[in-house]
Amino acid sequence: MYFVFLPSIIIIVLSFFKINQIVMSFVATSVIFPAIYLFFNHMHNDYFMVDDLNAFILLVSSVVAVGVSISMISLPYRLGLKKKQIKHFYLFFGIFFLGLTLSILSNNMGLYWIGLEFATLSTVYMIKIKYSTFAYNESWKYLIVGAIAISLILFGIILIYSATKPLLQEQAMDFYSLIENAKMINGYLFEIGFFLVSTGMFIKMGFFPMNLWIADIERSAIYQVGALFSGILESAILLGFFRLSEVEKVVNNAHLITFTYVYGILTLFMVSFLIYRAKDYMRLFSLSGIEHMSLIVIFWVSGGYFAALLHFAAHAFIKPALFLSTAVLESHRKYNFRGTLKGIGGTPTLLISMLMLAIISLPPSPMFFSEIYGFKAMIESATLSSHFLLMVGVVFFILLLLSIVFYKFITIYQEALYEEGEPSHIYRSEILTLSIFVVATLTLILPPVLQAIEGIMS
Amino acid sequence: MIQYLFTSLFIFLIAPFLVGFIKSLKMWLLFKRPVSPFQPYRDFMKLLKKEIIYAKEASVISRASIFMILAPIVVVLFLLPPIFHNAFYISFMDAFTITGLLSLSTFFLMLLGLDGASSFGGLGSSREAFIASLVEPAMVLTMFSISLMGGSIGISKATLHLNTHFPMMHSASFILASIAFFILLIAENGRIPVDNPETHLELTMVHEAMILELTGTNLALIELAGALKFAIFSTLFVSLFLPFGVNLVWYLAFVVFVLKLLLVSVTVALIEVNTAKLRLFKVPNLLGIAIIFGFLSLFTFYILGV
Amino acid sequence: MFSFDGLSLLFLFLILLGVIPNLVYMSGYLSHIERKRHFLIHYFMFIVSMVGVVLSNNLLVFLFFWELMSLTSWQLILTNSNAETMKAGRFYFFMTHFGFIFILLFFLLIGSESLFADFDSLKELLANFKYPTLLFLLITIGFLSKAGVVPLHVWLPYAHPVAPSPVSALMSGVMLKVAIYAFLRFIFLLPNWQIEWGVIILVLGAISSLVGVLYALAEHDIKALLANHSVENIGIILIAIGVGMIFMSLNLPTLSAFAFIAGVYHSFNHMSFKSLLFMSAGGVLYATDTKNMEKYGGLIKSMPVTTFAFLIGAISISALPPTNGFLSEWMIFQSMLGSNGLDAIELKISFPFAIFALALTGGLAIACFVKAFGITFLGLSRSQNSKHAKEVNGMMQFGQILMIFVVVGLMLYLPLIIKFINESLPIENIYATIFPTPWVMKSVNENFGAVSPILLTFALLLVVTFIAIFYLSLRNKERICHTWACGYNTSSKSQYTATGFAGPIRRFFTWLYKPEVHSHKQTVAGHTTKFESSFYEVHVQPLFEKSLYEGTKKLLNYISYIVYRISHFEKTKYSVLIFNLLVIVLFSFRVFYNEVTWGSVVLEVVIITIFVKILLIGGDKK
Amino acid sequence: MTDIFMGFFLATLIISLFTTRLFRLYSWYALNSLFLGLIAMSVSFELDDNEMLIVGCITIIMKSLIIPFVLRDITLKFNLQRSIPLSIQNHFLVIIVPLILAFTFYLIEPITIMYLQSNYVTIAVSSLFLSLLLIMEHKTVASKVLGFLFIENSLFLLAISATKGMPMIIELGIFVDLMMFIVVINLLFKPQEEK
Repeated sequence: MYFVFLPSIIIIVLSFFKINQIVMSFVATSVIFPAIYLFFNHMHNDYFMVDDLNAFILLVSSVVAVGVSISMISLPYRLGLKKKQIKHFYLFFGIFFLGLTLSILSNNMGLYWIGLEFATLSTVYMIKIKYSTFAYNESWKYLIVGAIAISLILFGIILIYSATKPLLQEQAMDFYSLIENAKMINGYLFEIGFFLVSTGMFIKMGFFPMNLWIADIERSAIYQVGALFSGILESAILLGFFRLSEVEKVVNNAHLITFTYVYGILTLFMVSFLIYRAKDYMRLFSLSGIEHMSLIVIFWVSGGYFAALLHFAAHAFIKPALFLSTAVLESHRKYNFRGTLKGIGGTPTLLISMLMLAIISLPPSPMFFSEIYGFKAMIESATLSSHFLLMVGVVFFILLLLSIVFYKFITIYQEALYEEGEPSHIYRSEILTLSIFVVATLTLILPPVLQAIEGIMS
Repeated sequence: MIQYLFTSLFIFLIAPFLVGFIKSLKMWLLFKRPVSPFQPYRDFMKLLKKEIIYAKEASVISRASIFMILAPIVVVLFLLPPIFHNAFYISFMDAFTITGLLSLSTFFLMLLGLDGASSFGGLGSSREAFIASLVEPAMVLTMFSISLMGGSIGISKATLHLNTHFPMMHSASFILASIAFFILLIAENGRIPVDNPETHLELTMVHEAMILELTGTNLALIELAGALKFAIFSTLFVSLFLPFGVNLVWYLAFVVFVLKLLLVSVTVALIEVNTAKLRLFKVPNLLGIAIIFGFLSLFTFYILGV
Repeated sequence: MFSFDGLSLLFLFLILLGVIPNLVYMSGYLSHIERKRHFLIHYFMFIVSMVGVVLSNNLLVFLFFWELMSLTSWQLILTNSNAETMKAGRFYFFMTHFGFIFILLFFLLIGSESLFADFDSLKELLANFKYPTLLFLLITIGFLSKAGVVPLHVWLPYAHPVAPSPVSALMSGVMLKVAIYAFLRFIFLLPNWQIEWGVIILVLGAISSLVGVLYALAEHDIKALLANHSVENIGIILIAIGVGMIFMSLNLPTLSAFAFIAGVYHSFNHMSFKSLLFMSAGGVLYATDTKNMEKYGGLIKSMPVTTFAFLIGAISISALPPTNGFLSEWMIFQSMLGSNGLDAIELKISFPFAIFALALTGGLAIACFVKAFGITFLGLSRSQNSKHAKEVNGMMQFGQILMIFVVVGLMLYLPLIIKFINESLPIENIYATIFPTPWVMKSVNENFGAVSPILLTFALLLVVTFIAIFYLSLRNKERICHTWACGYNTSSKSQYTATGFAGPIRRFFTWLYKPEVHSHKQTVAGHTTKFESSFYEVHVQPLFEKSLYEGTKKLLNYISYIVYRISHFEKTKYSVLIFNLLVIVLFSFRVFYNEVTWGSVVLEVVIITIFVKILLIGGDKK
Repeated sequence: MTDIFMGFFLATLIISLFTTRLFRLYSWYALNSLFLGLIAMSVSFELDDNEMLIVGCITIIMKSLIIPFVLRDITLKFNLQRSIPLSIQNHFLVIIVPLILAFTFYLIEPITIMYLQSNYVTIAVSSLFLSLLLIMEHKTVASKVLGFLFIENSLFLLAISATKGMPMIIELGIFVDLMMFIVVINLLFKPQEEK
């Protein structure tokens, strides 16, 4: 089982040698194999646990990692990076993925946190791969805020541990036994812990009030960082939230729903209006990433597991692709939408158009279905609650906010596709990356895949 | 059946007379030497013999619309309410159809005005469109209200019903509707104060402006259509709003009907003599009164209930 | 997944009637389109999605096709990309999405059991639903915003005209009916209609019909004029549906059935004549390359077939007898005549109002189409574009002729159509009452209303023949001469323009239009009445757009500005924010954990204010 | 014994809030960590738990000796600004610190009856807030990093006192992460010098 970490370690080791970077990026694609293996072979011990949920999330993350590593082939030409910077990137990419695998597969909250911390700290340096003052400042900012957020998570985990230790002794760290024994947990201390953990996670995902924080970071860094954030890092964070909220749901569902809804709606409110004013692709995409994260979280706590997972997977495929395509879109100027899609050529334009329209959940994007199912779950939880009209009003409000985002994306899409702009060059590896992501997204709407996702939480 | 055909034929024949009668009455009232009330018949015969001139700018619409203006009006002639209580009448067409047919005629009249590329024609059409668009709702409202009172939208049946069961309870609605309809009668037939049929001054022309290009037979047919329209409106007015005399014996009923028609003509002539033509943008005030009266009539009917 | 029940088949029939002539027309129009592949893909997808919406029998499939319909029509609007289409496309797509929100919410509320349940099984579920009025409002806003009901109609006059003409015909003619279909489909699923629902629909319909026709009159763009007329006609359809709903809730099934039939029949008619009008307007656009009516004139000589098609459409849409447009409007009036003797005061007020609105609409529609037809096709050419116009190609002519057949067929086969409609809708079967004989259509109320299109046509033809025989028997001489222009030469400049034609009406409705006049003239020295050149242009201000939409946009801008400020403020103080956030989260948790007391809430607010004041705002001053 | 050390722990943290020189802050951090290690040790004696003793030793060695020295080296190497003015005025701090303490007591109050170590939890939570305050009141990067280290200490305090220690492997993992944190800081400072 431990060979799961092998590809990451190989990447770390190889990054110290002088190796052709095309070879290197193909080595990096090997992360997919253990993920596929684990997807079909589940296991469970004190420290590690592979069930349907995290096997699925690991698979999705690995696909994203494959796409990102392929896109690395052309990045040096695009940004004029040196060999050394690429080597650094792969070094931290290896550490990042190692941490991520650790935290996704862990059964232990402490181990989960350690993996997350590894991943966080390694991204700090990835941001700084690009030599610019902006990137430098942002990496500091990321370090400070990320460290605070991550320590809040640990603080919460220890509180949860201290709340459950009298009950479960050493098992209190296990997700598995927590979920098993959720009914007997002492509520108050656990909930304080849970809220601290969730706040930390939400800060890390850029929820209110940290929206621009994450947008600025992704703006300043190389495009791959945004892709890794939205595709992989946030999936690990979401996994933790998924697992803990399952416990909290048993402890006190009303608190969970109130807290998440209030937080999610505040975030959606801020983000949708920030998107309304977005002036460049990177911030636009990262803000929309925050929007989707909050949707996933809301769907999950409303009981729409299928919707949340489908939405998560769709977002994890589409958003990194969009981040990577930003490299092409703003090859002439940042802060410009006009005509950016026009001069790329047939197939890439089609691919990027599909992705851009898929992110605002137009059919046949998987997001279309996941949003419908997610809102359905919200309505269902509304019918169970005693505040039916309020909850329906909340759904309506969220839909209205999403329509603002919709409007902005449509505006930008039209501007990009139909107004005059300069032609720009697209590398083959970029087309390959985009196609991988598009194919992955399209796979999601195949009926067997949908069934498999539906089966994960039942 | 004979009575029915006779009625239609009679109204067809008397129509030019009514126009001529108003004209001569007006002249007499203004201390001019009156023309004969039969002058329109002479004009008609004279025009039939004349050469027809078409405008070079005009199209096939100019030729076709003559028929399309006259034909609906002639059809309406056969749909009018009976003047004898046991006469045959057409029951499968109702008041809306009549309104519609009259609008069809107006529609082509307006197209005719635009066809010749002359500024007069456009002017007339534009004004007619303006007036017609205000007349239409008033007409429908009045028809609605009278048919509700008469218990039937088929005006023939309504006439007979009103004769026998006058709705005393709704007399307010009835009076409002009759005033509205009389205003419509004036407006639709281009009478003072809405239009002046006797001048050819561009400030005042409406109907005349549209048919300025017509000559010969075409003009005769259009004049005929105008006269018929007046006769139709008068008949409708006397049948629906002066509902008496129909159930007398046939010759008395006929005399009463003719007297009622003459009464309408005299009233129109008196109004024409005593008022000045309104400026175009004052016309809506008058038609607004018609619309409001029609609306009020309907409204009162609704409020009072059956 | 799909159903072939009466209502679906009825509207499938409607779609086919609209689509088949359109296909022929489109094949002729295709040479005019630059991005042919893009256009064709979306065109066929659009048709498929409309059929899909009509046939789908569960919520998810319905939603899928509904969104696909929006998506493809949006792409079709963008076929020729320029500033105008981009604005229209954006606006259109946003508004459809806005409506989609309501539809989605409605579906979620009723589909809480399963999104795959077929529609009939939803009925029981709906019977137990606590807030039926909420559902009604969601349906109304959701579907009717797509149908273009005031005040959610503003996108329509932008979106429909800028699409290629076959698509305009499809959107105005068919897609709006799909929205009506959806509305009918779901309104019939709701139990226990309340009288207010019907009144709401009736009033919405009345306002839409008036607003639509008034803005149509002020329009110079021929396709925008037609698009505004779609708003009007949807209003008329809704008046009928509203009347039907009122009668249904008053438990008068016969009258209600009549009104519903009238509404659906008008949908058919509107499909036919609006498609026809858009096709011929498209033909004019094709031949002259401009949509501005002030540049047309005299096209009847060069484009006879198109002119004839437009004339038929114009007569029909103006509801002049004996066309199908007249028949459906007659039915609507008849159904409203059944309203005497009702008790509820809201009905006593709303019915006369609706009658008035419908009547005024009819009058203005005639004026509007005299303007549209007269200025476009009659008189002399007003520009080079129309002077050199040629008749459109054979396929386009053939498409128009097919559509004329549809228009005439809808009139002549009235009993068959009515029968089909009656049997397809879940209403009482009143066919035998309406048509005792197939020649005459009778009203179902006690007012003995009756109309007979066939006899009427026959009578008109007969009279025309008589007059023609009389006319020919005179054998008058003919002479061709210039139009008399008071001794001047007749020229295209002396004709009335579209602006001038609508002048009196525009002046009458100044309070609504608030027109902006742009004019300047170059006078010959010294004279005040003689001038070398002059320019006069009027633009009416779209009231709803100005008030509702610009207002919303301003509000959005304002909020987003504030949000933006807050977010930039936060940028410098992340740690402070996290601190306050934590305090708020934990404090609220503490306060709300057991029982909420006002004291603790106040305490929380005070403490948080202190923290925020000192840390967030207070520190800033330094 | 534990209670006394805990008092010292809190005291050093509060004093460091008012510190305006960087090196003095480092030394307060060292003292703070020292008391943390002592707490761990005293808890281990109470419970007779060897793991905890090891943790206490590592804490004292790493946090009160190694890390302050590394930080001092970094400061000297990159010539960081050593004056660290407070951005929140003293009289406000005087209000806020008691407020935070009162708040945390109020927060933890519901569990005092059933949970014996509730005071430890309170102190740990309040030291979390105080460390956050430390981050807030300084604008320089070095002191913010130190704030993060204080948070780490309060985390350990919670882990040691309230839960009587976490599994050994987790604690070691956290130490590894801390090392990595220091390394990353070192790396982050570097290019600043390059420019």
